[in-house]
Amino acid sequence: MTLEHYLIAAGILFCTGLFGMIVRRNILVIFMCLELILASATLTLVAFSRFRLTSGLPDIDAQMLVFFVITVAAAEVAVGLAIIVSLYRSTQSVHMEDLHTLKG
Amino acid sequence: MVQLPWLLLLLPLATAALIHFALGGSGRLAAWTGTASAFGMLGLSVSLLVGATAEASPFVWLETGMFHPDLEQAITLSLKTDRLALSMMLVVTIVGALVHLFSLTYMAEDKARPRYYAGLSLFLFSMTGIVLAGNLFMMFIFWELVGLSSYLLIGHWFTKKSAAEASKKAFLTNRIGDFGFLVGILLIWGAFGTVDFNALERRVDLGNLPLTGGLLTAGILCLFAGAVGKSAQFPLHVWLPDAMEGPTPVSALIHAATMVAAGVYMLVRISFLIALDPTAAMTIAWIGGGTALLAALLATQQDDIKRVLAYSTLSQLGYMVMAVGLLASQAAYFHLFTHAFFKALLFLGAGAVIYCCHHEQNIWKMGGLAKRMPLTFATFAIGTACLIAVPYVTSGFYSKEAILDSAYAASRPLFWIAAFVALLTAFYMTRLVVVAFLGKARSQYARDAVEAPTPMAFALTCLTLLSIVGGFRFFAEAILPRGFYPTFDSPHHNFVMAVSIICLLAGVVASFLLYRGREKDPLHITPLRRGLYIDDLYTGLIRLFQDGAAAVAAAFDRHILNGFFLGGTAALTQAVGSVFRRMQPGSLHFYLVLAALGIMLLIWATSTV
Amino acid sequence: MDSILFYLFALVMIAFGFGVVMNRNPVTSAMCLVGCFLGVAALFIMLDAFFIGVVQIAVYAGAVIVLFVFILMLLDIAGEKRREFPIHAIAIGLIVAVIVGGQIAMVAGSLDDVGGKFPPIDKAAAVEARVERGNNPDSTINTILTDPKKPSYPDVHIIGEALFTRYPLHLQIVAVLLTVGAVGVVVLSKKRLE
Amino acid sequence: MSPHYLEIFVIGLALTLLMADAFFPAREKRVIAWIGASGLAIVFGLLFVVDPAALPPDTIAPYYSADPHALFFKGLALIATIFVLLLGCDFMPVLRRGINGADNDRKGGVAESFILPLFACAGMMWMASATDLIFLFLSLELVTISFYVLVASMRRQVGSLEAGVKYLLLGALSTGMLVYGITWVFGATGMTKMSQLAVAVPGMTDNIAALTFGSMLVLAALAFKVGLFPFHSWIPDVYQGAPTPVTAFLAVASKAAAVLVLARFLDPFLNNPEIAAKLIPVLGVISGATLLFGNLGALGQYNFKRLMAYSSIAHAGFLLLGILGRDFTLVSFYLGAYVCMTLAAFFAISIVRRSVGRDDLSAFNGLARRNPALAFTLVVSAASLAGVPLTAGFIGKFGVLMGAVNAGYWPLVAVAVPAAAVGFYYYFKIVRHMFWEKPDDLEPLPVGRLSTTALALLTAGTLVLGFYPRLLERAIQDAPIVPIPAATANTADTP
Repeated sequence: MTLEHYLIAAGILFCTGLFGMIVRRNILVIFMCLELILASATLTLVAFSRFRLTSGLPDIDAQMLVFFVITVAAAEVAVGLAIIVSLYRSTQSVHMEDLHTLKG
Repeated sequence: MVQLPWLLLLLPLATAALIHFALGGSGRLAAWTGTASAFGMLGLSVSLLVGATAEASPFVWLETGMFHPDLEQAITLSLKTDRLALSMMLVVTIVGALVHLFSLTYMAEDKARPRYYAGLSLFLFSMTGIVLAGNLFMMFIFWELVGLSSYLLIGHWFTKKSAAEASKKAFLTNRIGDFGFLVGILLIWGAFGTVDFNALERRVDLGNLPLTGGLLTAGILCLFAGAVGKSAQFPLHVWLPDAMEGPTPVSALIHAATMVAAGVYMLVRISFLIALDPTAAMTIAWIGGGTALLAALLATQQDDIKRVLAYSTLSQLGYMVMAVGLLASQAAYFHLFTHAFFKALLFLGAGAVIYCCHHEQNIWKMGGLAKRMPLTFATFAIGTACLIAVPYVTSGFYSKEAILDSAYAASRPLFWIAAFVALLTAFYMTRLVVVAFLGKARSQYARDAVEAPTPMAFALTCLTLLSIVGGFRFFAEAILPRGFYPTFDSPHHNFVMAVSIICLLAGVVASFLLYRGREKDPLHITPLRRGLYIDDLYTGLIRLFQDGAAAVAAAFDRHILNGFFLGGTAALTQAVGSVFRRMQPGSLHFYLVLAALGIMLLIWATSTV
Repeated sequence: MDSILFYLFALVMIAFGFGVVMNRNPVTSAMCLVGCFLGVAALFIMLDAFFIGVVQIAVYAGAVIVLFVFILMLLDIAGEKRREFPIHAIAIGLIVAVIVGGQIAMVAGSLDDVGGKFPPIDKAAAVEARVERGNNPDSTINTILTDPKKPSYPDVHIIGEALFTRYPLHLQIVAVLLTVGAVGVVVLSKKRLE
Repeated sequence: MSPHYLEIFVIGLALTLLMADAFFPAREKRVIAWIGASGLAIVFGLLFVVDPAALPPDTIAPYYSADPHALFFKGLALIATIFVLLLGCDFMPVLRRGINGADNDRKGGVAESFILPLFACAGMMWMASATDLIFLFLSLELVTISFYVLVASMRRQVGSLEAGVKYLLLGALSTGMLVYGITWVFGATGMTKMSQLAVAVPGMTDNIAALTFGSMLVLAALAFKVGLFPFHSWIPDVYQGAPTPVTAFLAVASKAAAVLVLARFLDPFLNNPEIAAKLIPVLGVISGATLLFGNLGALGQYNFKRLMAYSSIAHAGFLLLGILGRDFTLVSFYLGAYVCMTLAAFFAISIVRRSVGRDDLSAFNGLARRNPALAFTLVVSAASLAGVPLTAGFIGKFGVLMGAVNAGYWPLVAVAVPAAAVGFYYYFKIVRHMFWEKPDDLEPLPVGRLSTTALALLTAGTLVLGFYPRLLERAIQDAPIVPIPAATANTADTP
């Protein structure tokens, strides 16, 4: 397997996330799609880390970044879901069409 | 060691601060402080002119390293105290001091006198800044400040809606010109790497021209745009007549003698640049000539005494700008110099009339004032004589001849326009004098009018003297820069003079015959009364622009992007067809799509392998 | 063998990723997300990133997805399925996805070492480099690295070492960040605030 | 003292206040804001005594820098946070209503609105110092997550929650772009440290496509934070919906930190001729479009907060122009000026909102008669935002234009100057409402002592910087935008 295989697999996942972000209207699902984008980024990163050995071992800086990204994403999901739940409590909807309080 | 030029600049600022912060409660004290400071400035500028050391060390304001790493030059607040600046300073301070004196009585009953005098001092500060500015950048800053103080003074009676509107109009119109000015300064900076007058002139003298062709024309015209705004040239002339809503002494100071002349002064300062580019120069000349003609035409149909004078100011400024464009900036400056005195005189005379007629400004409600206010009449008549250029005895004659001479030499069409403007000037000024001062009184106020009080009369007398001697060689040559006083030795001088005298006589006689003994205006040309509808056009355009820009921005948001991609209003949905029918506008969705498209375009634009 | 596994897991990842996008029911979407993350984790492990793979499963599949499903249950949003998938959005989505995907493929293809084979881990070189940098030759990591009986390298140890010796401030920021997250969730969802 | 203690002090302060709030339930939460603001003021004082050379060389220095730019921006973040806390004090009744809903007599619930900004402040200070992409990512996320909570914190108001969701989704997208972009930059170079990138990237000829790709994704992510077209779209909605102090915080501090990071990140790429050839036109187009969109969009706005949102987009365009002109000293000055004038405007908004109950422009009708001093400060701030000479905003705009002229970006100047001119029009609209429109009631509008002091300071700052810009110019020392520590070559990159 070459680096390109991994990069392209991750790239397809990235595009899937982007695609989902555009077609879906459910805020929760869009949030999931954004997680797909993050997962694709981490996969790319790990692939680079493994294929670019530094003194014989996978690059540790990249793996650290992956580790931090996963942690941060978890915190982001927690806060994000709290906001979405609060929104649902006041509007009874998680659809984007129902967000129309703020406009020009 | 106090450097006198800096003192001259900072004295009015200190006065303004003192009046604003400490003397806000006492109108009387504020008035006397302001007047004393104005006379102090007059003293300073006289002493500078007669030989006190005018050296002023520059003050580094911004290291340009912050702006321009390649040039080891700083933007300085430097003063240029050559003869041009000092003579202009003399004009500004003389008129300023006399206007202060005049205001002592004119504004005596005003409740907001501290604000008024603080405004006047602030204005004098800004004007001094423009005159003494050593570079374009500094000039621009004071240019803006002068706009601000003029805005405050026009809107002095801001509770009056028309005054508030007029001040707003003046401010906004000036901004348009100022933006041109700023672009011009940027262009000059970008090309020459400096905006210092001395350095620029040195560059031009050495023939070192980084700016050529269309760019040079554009740069000069951009700088000229500043003058168009400030000196109220067509098409930005509309603010000046409205600015007459301000107190009359303010009109005399700002809108006749000094601020509006600042545009011309600036053009004279950069005349070495204008001379480089014939296209720009010709454009300037034609705009000046056009303004002169337009304003003179409009002036013939005004009923408000101040508006007549305002249009006449416009017309005279047009003369000056035309002269600058014809590369006769000496003549332009000489006319600026003489015009300042007699136009201030006319405005103050009008102020005296208005004051004595209980703020009546319509000339058709005056009449017969010559008998009741003989001194005012006499001074006003002399001022008029100067403006219409009565030969040999008035200052206006010398300066106008200088301009006509240069026009004849440079451009025949402009010469004939100028001559026709001279005829119109004689016509409308005679009309003004005949209607307002001669004949019978046509209102109670006019019947009850009495002679102006002493400080006013004193100010008028001083200005009358200056209006007469201002054109004489012994006086003018003592003040003006060397070579600015015209020589009148051109071969066609006699012809030019004959034309101007014929125009003068024709205008005076026609007007006298037409208006003598009339009760109301026999001529009624609506387009001229309405300022050729230029104002209405602008109002419409502004409304169109404001609504249009808002509509375009909103439509871009709602229809083009939102609508095209996501469906929007019903109309668009119909137009695009069934594809978009089921969709609803979802703005968050739109933002996400916009972002995704943005990312796509960014990647696409840059990472093509 | 490796390539079969790669294609299998990549397929799992992408198919479930697509499932997240295309399912009308958000709960199914969440379940697909689990499948997708399992695929990602498997690829991590194929790339010798064992620790990251486990974290991916534990944090994502274990915690994040549970959170999602929990919220979905709580909100009960089954009634709104019909409004999804307008055709024009699919069109734009496809355009964006195809162009971005094409660019990614092109960029990936332009990397200088993209065609290289899967490089074997060189433990001896690693030990040498570590010792050269002043690392104690008998430290735990070096001992494990030099032990020929261990088939893979000790990535948990190495990550741990890096985390606590070279990334202590990062770790603290993460701690602060998690605190902020916790405070934020409380602020946003507590019924009554004192 | 090592500079990295500054953030630790701020975090310590925040955690202490968090604990204090839990254990000692004070009825009056104002105290928390006061302690927070004074604590930050002390940290600001410490800025002048820290010694950048004292950074621990192995654990901190490789990814943390205390160069003059970082210190300047730390100061900016601290000042902005202090003023935001004071603004929050003033805005407390509205906040309380938004957080507690109809339950009006409850006094609690607002403490977190004063504590979370401290965390965000620490995050921004870290951002200013970040010279490592991982560190940058973490500090940026700390700021972002704090802002998610802050924006949505008035949870009884749909507007605030809606703003929160919009910010959340677009923010999460930008996080994804940031990580993916960093990934590709790493993939192309094998480096995550900006100081190494600054050395390596300018001379690189391999992997240019991947490098450009990565830098574009990071640019997109940072463009979200700064508010550049076409990633600006969240700004008007979020600014309008968020609580006013949070809006001010977003507009000022978050933007400032993101601008510094953007400049730092882009610098190596702009130094590589091959990448710069692709990057500069794109940045130019973005800057021009942002200027146009911000200024034209502002024309039609009648809500003051939305107007400020578009104005902030327009300023983002100018800031990018400054970055393109490669004179970061100037961008710093611009930001310093921007902080002063924008905060003053938001103070005025919050005062009016509190007493009138709206933040439409019409709420400002006749303000000149109701409170001349407040009207004056707003005039100064509007003038400065518009770029009237002798205000700080003028120097900033003029300098940026100058930089663009010097760099020869004439088409951009041709866009920027009319855009600035249009700016005059809509800022003047504010002045018109205050001076010429008739107010609904003529009651004098009271301003608390705290706001008066804050407004006086901000207005004085705007004017002083306009009259004597060298004051700030001296604070911003000219230094390379990406600091390259001498020790970089020796520090360990691998385990």
